[in-house]
Amino acid sequence: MTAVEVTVRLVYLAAAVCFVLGLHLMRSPATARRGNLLSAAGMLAAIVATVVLLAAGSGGDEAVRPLTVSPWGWIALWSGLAVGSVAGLVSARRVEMTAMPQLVSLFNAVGGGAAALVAIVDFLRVSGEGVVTAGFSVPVVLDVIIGSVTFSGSLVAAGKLQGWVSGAPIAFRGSRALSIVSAVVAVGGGTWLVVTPSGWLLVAVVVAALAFGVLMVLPIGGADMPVVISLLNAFTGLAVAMAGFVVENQIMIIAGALVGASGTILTKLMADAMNRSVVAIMVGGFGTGDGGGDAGAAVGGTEVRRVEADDVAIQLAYADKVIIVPGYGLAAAQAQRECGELGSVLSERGITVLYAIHPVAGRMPGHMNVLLAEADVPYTQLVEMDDVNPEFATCDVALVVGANDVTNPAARRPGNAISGMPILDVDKARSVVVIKRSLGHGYAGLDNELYGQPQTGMLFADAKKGLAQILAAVKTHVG
Amino acid sequence: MTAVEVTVRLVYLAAAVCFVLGLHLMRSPATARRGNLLSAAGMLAAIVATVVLLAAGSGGDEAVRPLTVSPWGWIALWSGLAVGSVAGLVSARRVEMTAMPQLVSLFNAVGGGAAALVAIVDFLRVSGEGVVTAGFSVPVVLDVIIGSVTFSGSLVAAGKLQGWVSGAPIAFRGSRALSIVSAVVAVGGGTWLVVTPSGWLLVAVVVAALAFGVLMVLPIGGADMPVVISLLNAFTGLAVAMAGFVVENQIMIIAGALVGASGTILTKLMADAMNRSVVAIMVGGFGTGDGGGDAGAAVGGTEVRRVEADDVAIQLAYADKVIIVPGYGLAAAQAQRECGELGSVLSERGITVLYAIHPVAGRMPGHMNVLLAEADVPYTQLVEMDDVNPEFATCDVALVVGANDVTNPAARRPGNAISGMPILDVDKARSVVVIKRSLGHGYAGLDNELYGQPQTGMLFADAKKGLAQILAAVKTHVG
Amino acid sequence: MTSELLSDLGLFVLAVLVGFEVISRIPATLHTPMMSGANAIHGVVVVGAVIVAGIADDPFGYVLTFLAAAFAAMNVVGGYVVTDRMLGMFRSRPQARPQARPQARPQRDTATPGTPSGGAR
Amino acid sequence: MTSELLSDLGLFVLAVLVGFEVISRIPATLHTPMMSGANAIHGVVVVGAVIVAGIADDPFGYVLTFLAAAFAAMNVVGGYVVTDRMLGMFRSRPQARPQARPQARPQRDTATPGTPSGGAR
Ligand SMILES: NC(=O)c1ccc[n+]([C@@H]2O[C@H](COP(=O)([O-])OP(=O)(O)OC[C@H]3O[C@@H](n4cnc5c(N)ncnc54)[C@H](OP(=O)(O)O)[C@@H]3O)[C@@H](O)[C@H]2O)c1
Ligand SMILES: NC(=O)c1ccc[n+]([C@@H]2O[C@H](COP(=O)([O-])OP(=O)(O)OC[C@H]3O[C@@H](n4cnc5c(N)ncnc54)[C@H](OP(=O)(O)O)[C@@H]3O)[C@@H](O)[C@H]2O)c1
Repeated sequence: MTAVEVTVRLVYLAAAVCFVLGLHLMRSPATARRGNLLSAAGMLAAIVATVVLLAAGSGGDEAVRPLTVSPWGWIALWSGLAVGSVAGLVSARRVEMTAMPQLVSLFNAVGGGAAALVAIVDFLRVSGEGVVTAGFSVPVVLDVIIGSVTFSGSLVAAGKLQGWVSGAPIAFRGSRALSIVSAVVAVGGGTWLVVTPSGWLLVAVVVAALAFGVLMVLPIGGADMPVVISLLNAFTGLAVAMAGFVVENQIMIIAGALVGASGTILTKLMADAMNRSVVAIMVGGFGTGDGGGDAGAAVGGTEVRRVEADDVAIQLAYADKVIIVPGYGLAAAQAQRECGELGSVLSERGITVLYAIHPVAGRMPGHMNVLLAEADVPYTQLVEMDDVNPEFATCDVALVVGANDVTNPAARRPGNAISGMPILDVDKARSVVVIKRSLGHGYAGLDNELYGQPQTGMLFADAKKGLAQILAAVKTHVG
Repeated sequence: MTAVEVTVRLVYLAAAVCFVLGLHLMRSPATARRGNLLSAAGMLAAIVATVVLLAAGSGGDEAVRPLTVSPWGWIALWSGLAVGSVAGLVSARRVEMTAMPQLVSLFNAVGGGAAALVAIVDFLRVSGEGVVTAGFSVPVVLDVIIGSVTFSGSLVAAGKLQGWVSGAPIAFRGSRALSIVSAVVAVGGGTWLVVTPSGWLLVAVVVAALAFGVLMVLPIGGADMPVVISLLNAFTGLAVAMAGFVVENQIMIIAGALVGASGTILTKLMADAMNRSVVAIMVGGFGTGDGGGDAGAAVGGTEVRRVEADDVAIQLAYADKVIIVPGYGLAAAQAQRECGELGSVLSERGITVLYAIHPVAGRMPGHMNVLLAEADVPYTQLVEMDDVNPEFATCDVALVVGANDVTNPAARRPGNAISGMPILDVDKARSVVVIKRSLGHGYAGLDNELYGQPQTGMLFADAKKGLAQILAAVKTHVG
Repeated sequence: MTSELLSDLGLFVLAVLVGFEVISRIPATLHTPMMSGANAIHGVVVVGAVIVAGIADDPFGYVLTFLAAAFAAMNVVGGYVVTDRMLGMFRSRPQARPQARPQARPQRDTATPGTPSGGAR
Repeated sequence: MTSELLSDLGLFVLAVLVGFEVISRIPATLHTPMMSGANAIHGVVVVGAVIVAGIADDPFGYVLTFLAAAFAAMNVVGGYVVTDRMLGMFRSRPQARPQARPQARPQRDTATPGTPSGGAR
């Protein structure tokens, strides 16, 4: 090995350490940002080292076939990097915080696509040279299949969340059969490819895998997308690791495996928090999109008590302790700033304000934290479910903003869609105010018994407008 | 690579996974035992695979020098394995739970010694063949130095704990200078060895490292030994990893690195819990051995209140909630069974009994847990410091058994040896009973202000006898 | 199986173990940034794109190189920037708020008006 | 540096990372069993002893082989057995104890005798 090669390998190792430490530091809010920067620094080092390696004219598998970049190669590379970087930078800067999941999904798509392309290019060259071993073709096939599935699947997922594709589960006659066929073709073709390498077979595998990605994600409800995205994130990691095996590059293997494993655990954590299994989600479950509607429905026949913004404002202003329970509606209405401002106005009056953070409130894990953090809510006020539940008994007002399922006492009973899901004990509060537009259902499509209880008052309004009214009223009534 | 070699490598990988999962499972008491078995299974597989590899006549570095075992080699190997296994088995089965640390230390010693021997044998052969590269000699030197230091150091540590060597810090005139000289010789000789490989130099390095191990551990007080043992445990891991580099064996590299890293963290956790730094301990600090004595001393001039076993029994029998605070004295007196029995008798009377577990109570982390678990105390009653501290305010009697420093309110003030060490808030209890033999000091050599406080009663007795008396009295007084 | 492949497999397996261990027990608060951070890390595929540039030697290859580079760069740059943006929101404001008034709570039945409008819908 | 050495170095570094991650945040209760478990794992040096048996080819070598094998075997066997013994003590007894009587506490001043003997020493 040349000195450059050795150095590059050592840089790769250092980069791997950076990635792991970076993820490690992300376990605490106080150090998370530093962790991300460390990870980015490692990434930069790895990329620069690779460019130097190529420029030095070495590298490649065991220097049997040293890599040299032609002028056109450099042009293609640099222009690609430039275009991609700008696209990534702009979209990352511009995205609304509520649109995070679809952007991450888009990044998954392109990552998976890039991994597949790497394998395709290397396969075409090696098969041209006519020496394809199983140790080479197996990772090629795995990379191409996983990468392609991730590419198309992530695009569909992003489309669903963005509203370009219907969020409702989409299934047409024979769609399940078709998805099975495409899976069989991809896997069968891949196996065949290992036995008899051929370019056309590779194309067939890619097409089948792309089709499978689409067909896999289409029938899943929009509300389940975050779990799907997390899973596809892990897939991309795996694809990248396989690409690493294809081009015999250690940092790709290590980083890909790291993401594959950590992504898998994250996916499981998310699914657990929703009391569902990953398998059930992927096979297509009760997720029914984010349907609004049926505003007139009464809760199980019971009548509900309406309240107005002024009432709520006075109740809040004279409380000792207020717990705000944000939910998906807060995100949908983009009402986080109003919410944070209300909280800080109340805090300034000496009222203890807590935000009750249910792990699956909203549509992605930590959704509420991210939103409220954006609205400058100090994270000491964000209290996780297990810690905040005992607090409800001693709070004067629980203000539920666009949350539904995570407050539904029906979860404590068996026999319904959310049975067993841990919920926030909002019904233990002395007084409850719920801000939502109607008596419409949440993600699970259930009536919420909380709304019919005597201590609960309903403020029917869009979350942003409702909060703004309350805020104004608080300021007026209690100069 | 032959099929056998490939299989062995795959078995090694599986073994590595077993080790990691084993350690992972040890993070919870419910799965810890299974974790240890899994780890042992991986170990067995790795060993068997290696034997098969050797029997098949391959292995060794890149098959350049295939390994074959001569009949005498097999005899030496099997007889060594048999002798070692029996010794390990018998000592592990026979050891008293209180003698755990010295046994672990002994295992460290032999592990480190074995690692050093591996490097020595391979070095002698390779240097005989005359082709010593730095990639080979550097790990040899590291292995030999670390292994030898661990060997002699661990033996001294075990001897101190067992009482064969005085537990007090031992320092003679010039001992510090001598330890510096031996370190310099070991490192300097090692460096020289890398430049000009020679067998005699190796002997010099070994001798110097052995001397350094002894001189490093001698001046450390017996009470600090657990931290030292944990550190030597990590060292042995490192030595084994280096031995893995020497003989180019992946499972030794992986497992050694695993232990090196996890042992380092454990050492730090232990030292942190004692509010000291590892460096301070290694350089020799205030550890003064487990001195008993000065029974007549009054606490800072104050008088203390004596109580008798009968009083204590009645107090306990009519309490609602009792917190038992075990300390080093419990271990020293081997009084865990009496303690557990008292607890369960009280429990049976419907009294809430908790055991307050301070992280550094005793002489090794988790010492109290292990002892009490041995006495069949259900681990739900063992409550860690942070959780139990709020309970003292609502408990009727806190029964302190042979604990001293971990209950000393002086830790809350700056300016003394235990300042800043977190303590158990025993002084918040309505009534406190302390069982110890005298007003003798604990590990830190400080008076305990708790003893002078009005709610505290002292029962001067050996912990085992005192508890037995109380137990008898409880049974008599409250049939 | 070559020795290299076995070593690489070893790296893969160990990296998987690190991945499992590093994630366990993170606060739910950080699930989304964590997902995003992991997403950025698989942007390491940009290294693969660079290598592909050294492999490609015909127009088709250059096109694929361009695509791979663009895709990978978007992943890596976007991934890190968006994660940083998210995490930047987690700073805690220096705020000296009186944390819970010391148990001097007024009779709440008088303080809280009786939520007058109780009209059924 | 050879490619093998680099790969081995990679394994070493990743194993170190796994070691760091796997230990963080274990309950203090298990520190000692954990130390003992880790101790048993470095008994893997027995693999080295086996390899040494394949290297040794003179009486001195055989003696060292014997020593290395005995040391290593003692470490590995003793390590696992003692860890298992320790952990075996952590079983929780099935015990239906009335966990804290429901707040029916007697007047403790009458129930607890006033610790009579208060003699100073
Ligand atoms: N966090 C995750 O990772 C994740 C992922 C997938 C699924 N889920 C699921 O999502 C649910 C989350 O529970 P959740 O309580 O947060 O939400 P939810 O149960 O889905 O309810 C959200 C409520 O917000 C209201 N809403 C919608 N737009 C609004 C607006 N502009 N202004 C005011 N209110 C509005 C809706 O009622 P109106 O129509 O009456 O206004 C709806 O009932 C759980 O069932 C969970 O399992 C979570
Ligand atoms: N756990 C660890 O990892 C570790 C490691 C190293 C050092 N340490 C240090 O050790 C200390 C532990 O605190 P601790 O409260 O458990 O112990 P301690 O402060 O060392 O006190 C132990 C007490 O037990 C009494 N005692 C000794 N033998 C006895 C017997 N047979 N019967 C009854 N009592 C007996 C002694 O008093 P009498 O002589 O009057 O009986 C002594 O005061 C801390 O300072 C800690 O930093 C801990």
